[in-house]
Amino acid sequence: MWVVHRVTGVAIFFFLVVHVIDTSLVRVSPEAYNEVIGSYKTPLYGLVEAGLVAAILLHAFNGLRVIAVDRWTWALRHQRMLVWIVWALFAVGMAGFLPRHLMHVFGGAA
Amino acid sequence: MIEHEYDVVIVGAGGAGMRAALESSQRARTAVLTKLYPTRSHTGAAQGGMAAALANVEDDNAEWHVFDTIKGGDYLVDQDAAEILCREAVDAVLDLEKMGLPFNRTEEGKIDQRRFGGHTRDHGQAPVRRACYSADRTGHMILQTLYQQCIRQQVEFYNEYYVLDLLLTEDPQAAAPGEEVAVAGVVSYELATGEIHVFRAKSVVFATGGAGKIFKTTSNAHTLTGDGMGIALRAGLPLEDMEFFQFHPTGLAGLGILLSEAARGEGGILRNSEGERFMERYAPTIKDLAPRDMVARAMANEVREGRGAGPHKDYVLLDLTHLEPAHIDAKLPDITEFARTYLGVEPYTEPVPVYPTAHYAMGGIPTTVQGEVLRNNTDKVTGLYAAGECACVSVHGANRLGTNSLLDINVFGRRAGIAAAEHALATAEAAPLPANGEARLVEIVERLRATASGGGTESVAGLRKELQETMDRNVQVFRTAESLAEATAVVADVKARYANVAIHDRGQKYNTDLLEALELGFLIDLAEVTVAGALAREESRGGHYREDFPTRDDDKFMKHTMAYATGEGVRLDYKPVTITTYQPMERKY
Amino acid sequence: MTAVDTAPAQVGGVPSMTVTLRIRRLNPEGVGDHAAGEDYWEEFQVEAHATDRVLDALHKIKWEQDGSLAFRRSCAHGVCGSDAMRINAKNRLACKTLLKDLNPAKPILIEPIAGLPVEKDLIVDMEPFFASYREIMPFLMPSGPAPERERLQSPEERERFDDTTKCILCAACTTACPVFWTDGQYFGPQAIVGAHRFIFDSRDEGQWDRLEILNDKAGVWKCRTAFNCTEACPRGIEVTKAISEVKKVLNTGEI
Amino acid sequence: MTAPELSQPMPRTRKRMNATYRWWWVFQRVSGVILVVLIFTHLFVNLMMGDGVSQIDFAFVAGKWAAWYWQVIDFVMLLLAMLHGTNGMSYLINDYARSRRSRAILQAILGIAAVVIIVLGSLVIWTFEPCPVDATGAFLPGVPSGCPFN
Ligand SMILES: Cc1cc2nc3c(=O)[nH]c(=O)nc-3n(C[C@H](O)[C@H](O)[C@H](O)COP(=O)(O)OP(=O)(O)OC[C@H]3O[C@@H](n4cnc5c(N)ncnc54)[C@H](O)[C@@H]3O)c2cc1C
Ligand code: HEM
Ligand code: SF4
Ligand code: F3S
Ligand code: FES
Repeated sequence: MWVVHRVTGVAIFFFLVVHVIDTSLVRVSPEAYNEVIGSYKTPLYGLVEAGLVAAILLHAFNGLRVIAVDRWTWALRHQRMLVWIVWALFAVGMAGFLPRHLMHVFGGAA
Repeated sequence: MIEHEYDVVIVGAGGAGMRAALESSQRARTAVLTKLYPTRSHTGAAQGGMAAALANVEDDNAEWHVFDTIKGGDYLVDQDAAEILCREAVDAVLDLEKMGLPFNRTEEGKIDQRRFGGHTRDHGQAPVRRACYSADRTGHMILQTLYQQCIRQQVEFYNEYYVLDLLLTEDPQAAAPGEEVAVAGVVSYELATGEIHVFRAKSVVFATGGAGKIFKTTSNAHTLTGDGMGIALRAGLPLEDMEFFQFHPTGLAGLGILLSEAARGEGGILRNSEGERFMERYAPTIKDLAPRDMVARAMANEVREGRGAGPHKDYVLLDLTHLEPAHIDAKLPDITEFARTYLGVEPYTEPVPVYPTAHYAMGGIPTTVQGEVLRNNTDKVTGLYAAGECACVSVHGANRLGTNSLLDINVFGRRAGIAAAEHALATAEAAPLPANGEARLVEIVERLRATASGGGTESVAGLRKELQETMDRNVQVFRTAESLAEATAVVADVKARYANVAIHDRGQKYNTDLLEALELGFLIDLAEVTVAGALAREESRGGHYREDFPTRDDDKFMKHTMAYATGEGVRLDYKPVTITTYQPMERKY
Repeated sequence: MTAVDTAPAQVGGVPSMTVTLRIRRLNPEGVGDHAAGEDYWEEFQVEAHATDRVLDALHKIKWEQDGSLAFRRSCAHGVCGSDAMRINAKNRLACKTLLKDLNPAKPILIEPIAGLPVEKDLIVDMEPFFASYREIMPFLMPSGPAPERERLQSPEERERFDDTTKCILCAACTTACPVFWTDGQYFGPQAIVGAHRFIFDSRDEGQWDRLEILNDKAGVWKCRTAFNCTEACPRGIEVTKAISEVKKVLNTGEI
Repeated sequence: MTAPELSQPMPRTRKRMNATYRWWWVFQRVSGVILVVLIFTHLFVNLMMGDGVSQIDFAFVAGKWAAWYWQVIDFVMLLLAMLHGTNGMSYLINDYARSRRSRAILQAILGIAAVVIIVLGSLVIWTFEPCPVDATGAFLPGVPSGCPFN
């Protein structure tokens, strides 16, 4: 779990850097921004984006677990169960997000 | 060969060694040599408690403790030593508390105390709460606390240095009575490198612990091979009362792992296959809390008479099922876990299979009450001290009471440390090292190492197994002339074949194979003196029970055995027992 | 012979089986085709009982097949801390791990504990580990003159640090900690356990010296709550809980 | 015989402690909790509501940042995420960089990158111009249709 948290944290970090740079293009010109954003709207990038959301969900839920474990003895004693809950929440979150997202990516591009 | 020089060298970092080191290192330049990291020493395995008449929970005093110790030892105790032991007990416990030892506490916040076998109020009236304890890990706490204080005092440790020889100025057996024999140093083997180190010192303290590995079923660690006693014996010094070996009643059946007497102190009951509380027949007053030798014999007797439990009817049962699980968890957490881990038995609901296990050497290197080592009945070896299980003061006589050993290591460890340091301070120069002092060890090591490349036909493990099995079979709770004769023959055979032993590891570094071979050498020598002493002692006393001589014979044997190794085998001599207050009486509980 | 035969009792008839051990070896001086300091796997097969410990199997190898196999051990029942090793990728004591609790159908993998320099086979250099322990000043530092009798302590006060007094310094926790593996700057969980034992002892007055050390670079803030330590501890100490209690004290300033 | 000085009291004072490592540890947790809320809203609004990812273009962004509270929210998110992420990365560098030198270099790079990104990001958010014009005063191509024509 510790490794997952690390890897997702790093992934998000690098994404965030890129994300801030591309968003900053709105300052350059709307056209440039739309162009770059447009290039994100390919199915391949859609998958990457899905992975990113997955990473954020995992990192966030697990982060909350870590915080809980540090804060409450109860959580500390039941940390194994909490790991399962993290995965469950992650699954629920992805189940809510993925179908809709993939629909937008593959179906609704028009 | 590398040479070192110190004022005081302490050999062993168990309870006795570190207690001595704490005293010595604040007075003189001290090195502690130990074959194990200090915290691995077997003092850490001690469970039940440490005796002292603190009277924290009920009326008690040192006098009663002295009496119990002497009576428990079947009157073979040197009474002056027992008085010191019990009088200094209170301070020994309080010192440990001040060093930080986390004892269990009473509601008022004082050190809590519990019952233990053979400890009674008012000369045998009823069991008394005298054992100061920390759950069932008292020894662990003592070892940790002493180690912690050693860290604080920056005691100099040489970890994984095996001391294998002792350097004296004269051959103690050749020296005339009264002539001075002094210590010059020790020779040691560094495990990591295979290098030989000679430590020159004004004072040397031996605190190398027990020798339980001469038996197969034992509560003792693999490393308790009696090195210190063996070294002393080879150097020409006597060993005292080696035939008195304690068998602890409650070892996990088949394994020997100890379940502390505290289990019975807290209310556990021994039962035979018929569910009978058989100790009522053997010791009507204090029943399951009788001294260990009596309980162990009673158990062996039950098994022998067909009332053993289990598929082979070869053990009895320790019943804790009537105790509250919460009480068990609070007072006996570790030993109940041993039963779960190693036998798969749940002590809350099932009785635990137990059988006597070789536990404690009452005998050892003879010393005075200052820890000074004797080379015969009266002469001391200048600068040489011993304390702890490897020594024989003798406070345990023919049978040690539970919790008196942790006390012994603290009281006499401290005394030996102080005496060694003060001797060193009063001595201008260490005795000169004999020329080529390390030669004897180098020769043995080289010869053994050479066998890794060929030559030698006997295996260390094979010989050790034969030795241990014969000791278990013939020199255990019950002994006879016949069984001892058989043991004598087997030990002699093993000893002869040991000359032809071979090892596999030809390396210099971490050659544990080589060390096991060296340790076996000590085991053989110790088994030999144990058996010789037992064969000659034609009486039954304490831990030594001769079926062919089932009673105590004070006329002939109210004396300590002094065994010497000579070119022609073991020579036995005897030494009088010091009696001050208590005349020998029949031992009834 | 009239003496009773006291051959070791057998608790239930346990059938024997053949188990395979794959041991990670290293010889500092080189042996056979293996260069000095090269590490390699070697497989051994031994006859054993299900109720035997891994330590028994290692002894069988050492005593019957290859005497050069090097490992530390002493007490053989989990109280001296000598024989922590990686068994099937988990840190455990060889003397407290029964063969029946491992899958005997597959080879049992045995490696030295990780993160400390390997000296020979399963023997590692413990010095860095003990150095961390010494670093946190693991000894009682009371204040005021010593009383004549014992310092009083209620059973409740005694209970607060009971768990961490059980530590046998086996290093299973520290060498299971992923943060300890990464950079070697971290004191590791054992040192925190060692400090916890005194920080929560009502008789001690040196807490803040220890807390200061643990508050620093190599201290508690490096812990990523990986829980490997708690899972590895053969004494069942709740190591992560102890660490978290130390963090709480540092955060709130109250003990 | 002298009594052992085993339990002599040690003089000591409670010192002021270095708070750096503790502070970052706490920050990591506090920012984590806040970030959960912010990021989940962000993701929900951007990817789940309306047309999801395909709706995102200049106009979308402009529409959002026209409201000051979105500006504040996104700024806080940027700041916390960057600090949190940067500190997290700094942990990693500490753990994995072998030599002192490589550690120092990597930390420096990380620090510079973090500052650049934060400055860049905040400039973009705060100086955002929903209807940018070129040097001649004409609207740039692609401005949202809502921009006033004057
Ligand atoms: C399971 C068990 C439970 C016990 N429970 C109790 C109890 O409840 N109460 C009680 O009073 N007693 C108890 N005892 C007895 C008591 O624990 C021991 O007698 C006592 O701890 C011995 O201490 P020691 O310091 O003499 O030796 P140890 O603690 O055994 O230390 C020996 C030291 O010598 C070193 N050493 C050995 N050989 C060499 C060598 N050749 N070179 C260098 N160093 C060497 C070792 O490294 C070690 O450091 C128990 C014993 C056992 C086995
Ligand atoms: C969504 C809400 C988030 C929560 C709840 C959260 C929580 C946490 C927590 C509690 C930690 C500390 C872990 C520890 O000390 O053991 C942490 C570490 C980390 N976080 Fe986050 N985080 C979140 C978002 C982010 C984002 C957006 C990034 C990237 C910019 C990020 C990158 C990191 C990194 C790199 C680490 C260090 C990992 C490590 O040292 O193992 N996190 N996170
Ligand atoms: S805390 Fe547990 S695992 Fe760690 S050293 Fe102590 S006993 Fe071993
Ligand atoms: S494994 Fe290491 S990261 Fe923390 S919880 Fe244990 S010390
Ligand atoms: S040998 Fe002592 S802990 Fe395993």
